[in-house]
Amino acid sequence: MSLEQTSSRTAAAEPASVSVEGLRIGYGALEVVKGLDLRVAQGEIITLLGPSGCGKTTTLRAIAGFVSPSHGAIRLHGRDVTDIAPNKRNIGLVFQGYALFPHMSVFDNVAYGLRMRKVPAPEIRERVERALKLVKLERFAERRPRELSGGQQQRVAIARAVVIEPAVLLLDEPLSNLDAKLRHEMRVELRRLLKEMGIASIFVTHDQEEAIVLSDRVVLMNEGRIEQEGTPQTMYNRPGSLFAAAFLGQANFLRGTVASLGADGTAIIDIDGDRFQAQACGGLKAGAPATLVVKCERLRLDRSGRSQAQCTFEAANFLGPSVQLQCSFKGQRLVGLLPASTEGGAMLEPGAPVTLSWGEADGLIFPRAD
Amino acid sequence: MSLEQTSSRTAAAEPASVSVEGLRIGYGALEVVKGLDLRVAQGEIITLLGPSGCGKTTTLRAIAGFVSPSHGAIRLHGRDVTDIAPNKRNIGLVFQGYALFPHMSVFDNVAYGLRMRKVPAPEIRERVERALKLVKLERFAERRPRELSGGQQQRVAIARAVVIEPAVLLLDEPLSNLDAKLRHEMRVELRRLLKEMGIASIFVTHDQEEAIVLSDRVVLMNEGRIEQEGTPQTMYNRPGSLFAAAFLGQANFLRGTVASLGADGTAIIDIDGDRFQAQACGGLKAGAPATLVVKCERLRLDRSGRSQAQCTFEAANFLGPSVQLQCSFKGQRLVGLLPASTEGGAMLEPGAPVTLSWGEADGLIFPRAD
Amino acid sequence: MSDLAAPNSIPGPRRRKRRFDAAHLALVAYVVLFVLFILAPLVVVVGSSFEPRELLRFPPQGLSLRWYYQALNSDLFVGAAWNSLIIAIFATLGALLLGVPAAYGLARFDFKGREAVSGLLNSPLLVPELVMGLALLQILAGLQIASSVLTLTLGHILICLPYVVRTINSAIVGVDRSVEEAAANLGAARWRIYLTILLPIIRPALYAAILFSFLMSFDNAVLSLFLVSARTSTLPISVYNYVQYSLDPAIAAVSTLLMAVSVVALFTVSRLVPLDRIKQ
Amino acid sequence: MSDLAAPNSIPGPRRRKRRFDAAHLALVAYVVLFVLFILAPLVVVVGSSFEPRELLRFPPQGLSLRWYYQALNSDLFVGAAWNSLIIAIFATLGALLLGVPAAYGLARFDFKGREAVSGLLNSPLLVPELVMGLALLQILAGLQIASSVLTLTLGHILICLPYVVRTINSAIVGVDRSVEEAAANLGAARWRIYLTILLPIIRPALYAAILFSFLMSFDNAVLSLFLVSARTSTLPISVYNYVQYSLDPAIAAVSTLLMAVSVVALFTVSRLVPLDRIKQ
Repeated sequence: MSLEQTSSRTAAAEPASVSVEGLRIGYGALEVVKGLDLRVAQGEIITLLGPSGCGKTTTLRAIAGFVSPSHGAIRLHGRDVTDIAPNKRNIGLVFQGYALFPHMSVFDNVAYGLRMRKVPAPEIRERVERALKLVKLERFAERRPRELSGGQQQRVAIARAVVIEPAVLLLDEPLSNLDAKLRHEMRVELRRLLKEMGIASIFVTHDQEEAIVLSDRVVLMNEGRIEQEGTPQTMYNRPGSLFAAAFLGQANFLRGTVASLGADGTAIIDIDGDRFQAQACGGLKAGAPATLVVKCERLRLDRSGRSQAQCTFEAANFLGPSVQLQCSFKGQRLVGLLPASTEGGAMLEPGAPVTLSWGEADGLIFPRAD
Repeated sequence: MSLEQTSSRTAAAEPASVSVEGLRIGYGALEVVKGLDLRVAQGEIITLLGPSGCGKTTTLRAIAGFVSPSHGAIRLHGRDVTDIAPNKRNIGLVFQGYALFPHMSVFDNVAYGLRMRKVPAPEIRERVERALKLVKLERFAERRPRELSGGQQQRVAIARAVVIEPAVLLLDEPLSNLDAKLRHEMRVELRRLLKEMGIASIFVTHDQEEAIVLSDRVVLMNEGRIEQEGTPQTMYNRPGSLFAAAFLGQANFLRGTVASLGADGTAIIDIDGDRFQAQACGGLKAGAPATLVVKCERLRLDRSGRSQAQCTFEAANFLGPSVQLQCSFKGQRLVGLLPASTEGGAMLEPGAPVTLSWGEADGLIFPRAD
Repeated sequence: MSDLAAPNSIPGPRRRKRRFDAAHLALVAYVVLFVLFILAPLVVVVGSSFEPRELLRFPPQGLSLRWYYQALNSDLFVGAAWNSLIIAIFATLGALLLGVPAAYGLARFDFKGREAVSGLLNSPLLVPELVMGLALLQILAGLQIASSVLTLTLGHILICLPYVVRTINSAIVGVDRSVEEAAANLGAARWRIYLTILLPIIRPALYAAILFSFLMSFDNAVLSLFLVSARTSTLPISVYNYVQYSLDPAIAAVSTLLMAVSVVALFTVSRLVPLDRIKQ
Repeated sequence: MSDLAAPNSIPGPRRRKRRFDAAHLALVAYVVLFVLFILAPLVVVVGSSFEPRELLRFPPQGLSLRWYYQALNSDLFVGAAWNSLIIAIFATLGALLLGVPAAYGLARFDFKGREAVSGLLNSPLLVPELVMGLALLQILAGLQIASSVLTLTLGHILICLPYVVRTINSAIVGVDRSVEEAAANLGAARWRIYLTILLPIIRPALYAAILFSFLMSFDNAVLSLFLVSARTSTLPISVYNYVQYSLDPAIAAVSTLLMAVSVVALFTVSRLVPLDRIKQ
């Protein structure tokens, strides 16, 4: 399914920081990861994105060595580490709850990995100080973890994981314990930091916004398999399946049937008599049920797009930077997100007719099972 | 400070569902609420918004009767309830953690308030069933709270609070325990539900997006006092202070000095030699330090706005529906949020010169302390 | 996608690695041996209670219920057992009636010295039971009150109380205050909140408190040693006295029955509450 | 804004309402009385230990340390106190060495029957101490081993073990597994994780376990009753034997000293761990 699979395979010549091949993991009879291939290049940030239970955390734990795969191999810089104990792998791991050592100072937390490696004391001091400086915590070296805020604790966890200069940094939902405002700030900050250090990183998250902002490449997982992988732009604008379209961003899903297929990769969908031309995705057949997907923010409250739908206005909700417009079209719901500056729909009465339009490139048609 | 204060005072003729007058609350020497007036009309939804420690939750608990004010009065439909015990007030309260009775079924949870009121059993059954239908949980009546999802538990808490037909419904951060996706859905849903029931409601939240989406009127609190109150649109577009501007939405804050004051309510700010005309807010004096505030999503990557800033491009982050543009202007940071469809800044190199512009009405100038 | 073979060799199925299993097995084996070590004395007692002859020995020379029959027909043991049962029931009731409100006060109200009281009640070994027995003996002697089932019950209440308060207190502390506030908000007066909300929620702790209180009293030997008279002897005291002059399998039979009471009580309660939630 | 008077009358300062205060005060008063009720016997014991004359009575007729002097110069009590101390120290050490690994195994490894073992260890009253004493007596008799400080210590270890396992187990269960995983991830081998991460984190529980174990052994009377010989008598047993033939203020003085040991032990540990975190 992956759009970038081919390219990542041909890149096999340069050794990846991490590569996972044919990974399968089961707990008893339950198989959680059902065959997964992954390559992360030096300095690349990838995200394993997916709903809970899709196997993304299990994959991360397998790379760290806490879970033993039933099939497949895990390689660091080409070396097979599948049978190596977790304490011999040289992998950095940032836990969801940070897992700081509560009885140690920030300095001792960060120094722990170096002490285990029997690094001489002066070098430990120097490297820990450099790591704390990197995460802007040099003034907090003597504090205990509980004396720090959530954001600071998270940065300690990162410093502790990177100070050992790991082959790869794994981060398990590192932002999920922060409040909304801090989480938004830390996304950008964290990406900048990781890029500065140039460490190959694998994030795990269920938050699509986080995945889009943080990563060079998003790997969308579903039920133990990779559903699609690609750059955030590709994943957002060109979802490979209905699942991917529903998972990334907010979109409208209009049910209809395929009217005809064009030669140029487009198709025409019939929705209760109205026809729309859009990009054809997946194996469409004329007359078969299909779904037209249009992202909410691509809808316009005018006739500027080639595709136009005569809708009934239902409600407009002010969201601050944007206005959410709820309309119905042929009994199906159509939601638009318009910039608040347009004052879109402010003067409409519920029940009023309204035309929403979108560009041809904004629509995607997927086959539908039922 | 309130823009709507006058109008809410003149409305004193019709009895408010709740009114709070001169409320002061102290814990020992610490005064948490320092004089607060509030009126909520029948069917109106208001939000107490503010950072933690601003006194919003204490105010809510005082209205419910769990905290005794040192000064002031609380009236329900004109009746003074300041000295009435919490169990005699007839106020609905939805707790942050829902506070469902874990040992009772959903039905018994909702029926509890009616049983305390000695409502006859057939009427209890009828009213509970109606309340559960309203929150779409009629099929879950026999379940225990722990067998429900977070969103369902929250709806049980609402049904339990509204079934007693309270004079006012209080909601303490009711969405904060839900995950991001559900929280976004429930905002709109909750507002629809409360409007359908027509109950006067007071929300407490620290999430500005939530306040904007949910309420008819936002009451922004700061250090025990009301900083500003008004409709979400007013609060978002016309913040009354730097505090309000920083709290609602994402904005840029450019430091400069007042160059001159116009007669039409505008002023001109000088930022290191560049001058911008914008709305004057608060007591500006020529030559005094001031801050120009422009919301991030009002910046445009072209020269279409009257105010234009020659910036240096730093980075562009793809966020899905929009692109975040980081620039620097005279050593200060300027962040723009552009619709992703414009492909804004995708081809720019870091360090490249770029012009950002905004409309005159999009800029606000506030006096600055230092 | 998982069905496509990757170009650079996918290994075949691999045996699940046993990286941690040596340490794991060693510890499990240790735990099992450990439990056997703890249980060994009981196996000896239970085993030798089935000895058919007069001599207490393990393993027994046969299997006979002779000594059980004899113990259950002994006025000495049966009378003492009734005393123990009555005292345990009333001591438990008394400890609950006194202890539950105290536990609530400690959990829900702030007052000066609360920390101290709480600390005191959380350290039941502060007062050796022996000293408590001596004190009660002295008080009874001073007030010239004869030892009776009533004085024994009062003494046992004193022993059981701290356990009841601790168990109930930590359960109440674990109940979110907002649940009580929700009930008040819905119109419930204070006493209705106790009866309809608080007590039902802490029911597992109530069961645990009853169990512990009952067994503490039923099995108590030290305090009773100071407070019993010939007429009011409890089962543990009768066993102790019996051992003073004779060590025959009857004593193993009675000991087994004493344990059986604990097992039955524990089993009954564990049907109502999961075992690992029964904390002191 | 708060300084502007609202049009329709702002009330002046109001007395803080005491809506809940009646119930509050009643409960606090109850708790205080309750604590006094529990402490009363001890006041009697401590008070009468200062009696200058031969007769044990409360309140004492004067204040004298005569009986303390006598008790501290009595070979009977001092010898027994040394025995108690040595046994308590070694029983505690033994219980820790055996109990901590068992607690870890129970907390961190899944195996068949873990629930059962856990339930067993969480129900210390399953085996009455009296029965345990009898069983040990029988085993010693059967193996023809003479009672000694060693056998007493082994018996006390058996009594202390379940408490140690319970305390340490619940502390380990409370330590986030990911903290141990983080240490492994950073390169620590298993034994280093124990020494540098796990044991330091559960230090409060270790102190609590040491405290309880020490006092359980030091104050133990029932088990010791079966296992002591004349040569190896412990302090509680000496007190008990003394009471059999004489009830003079010396016994109150020794009892007070026995309690003082508990108080000192508790106080020492409470300097290291907050009192309300000392849970059994």
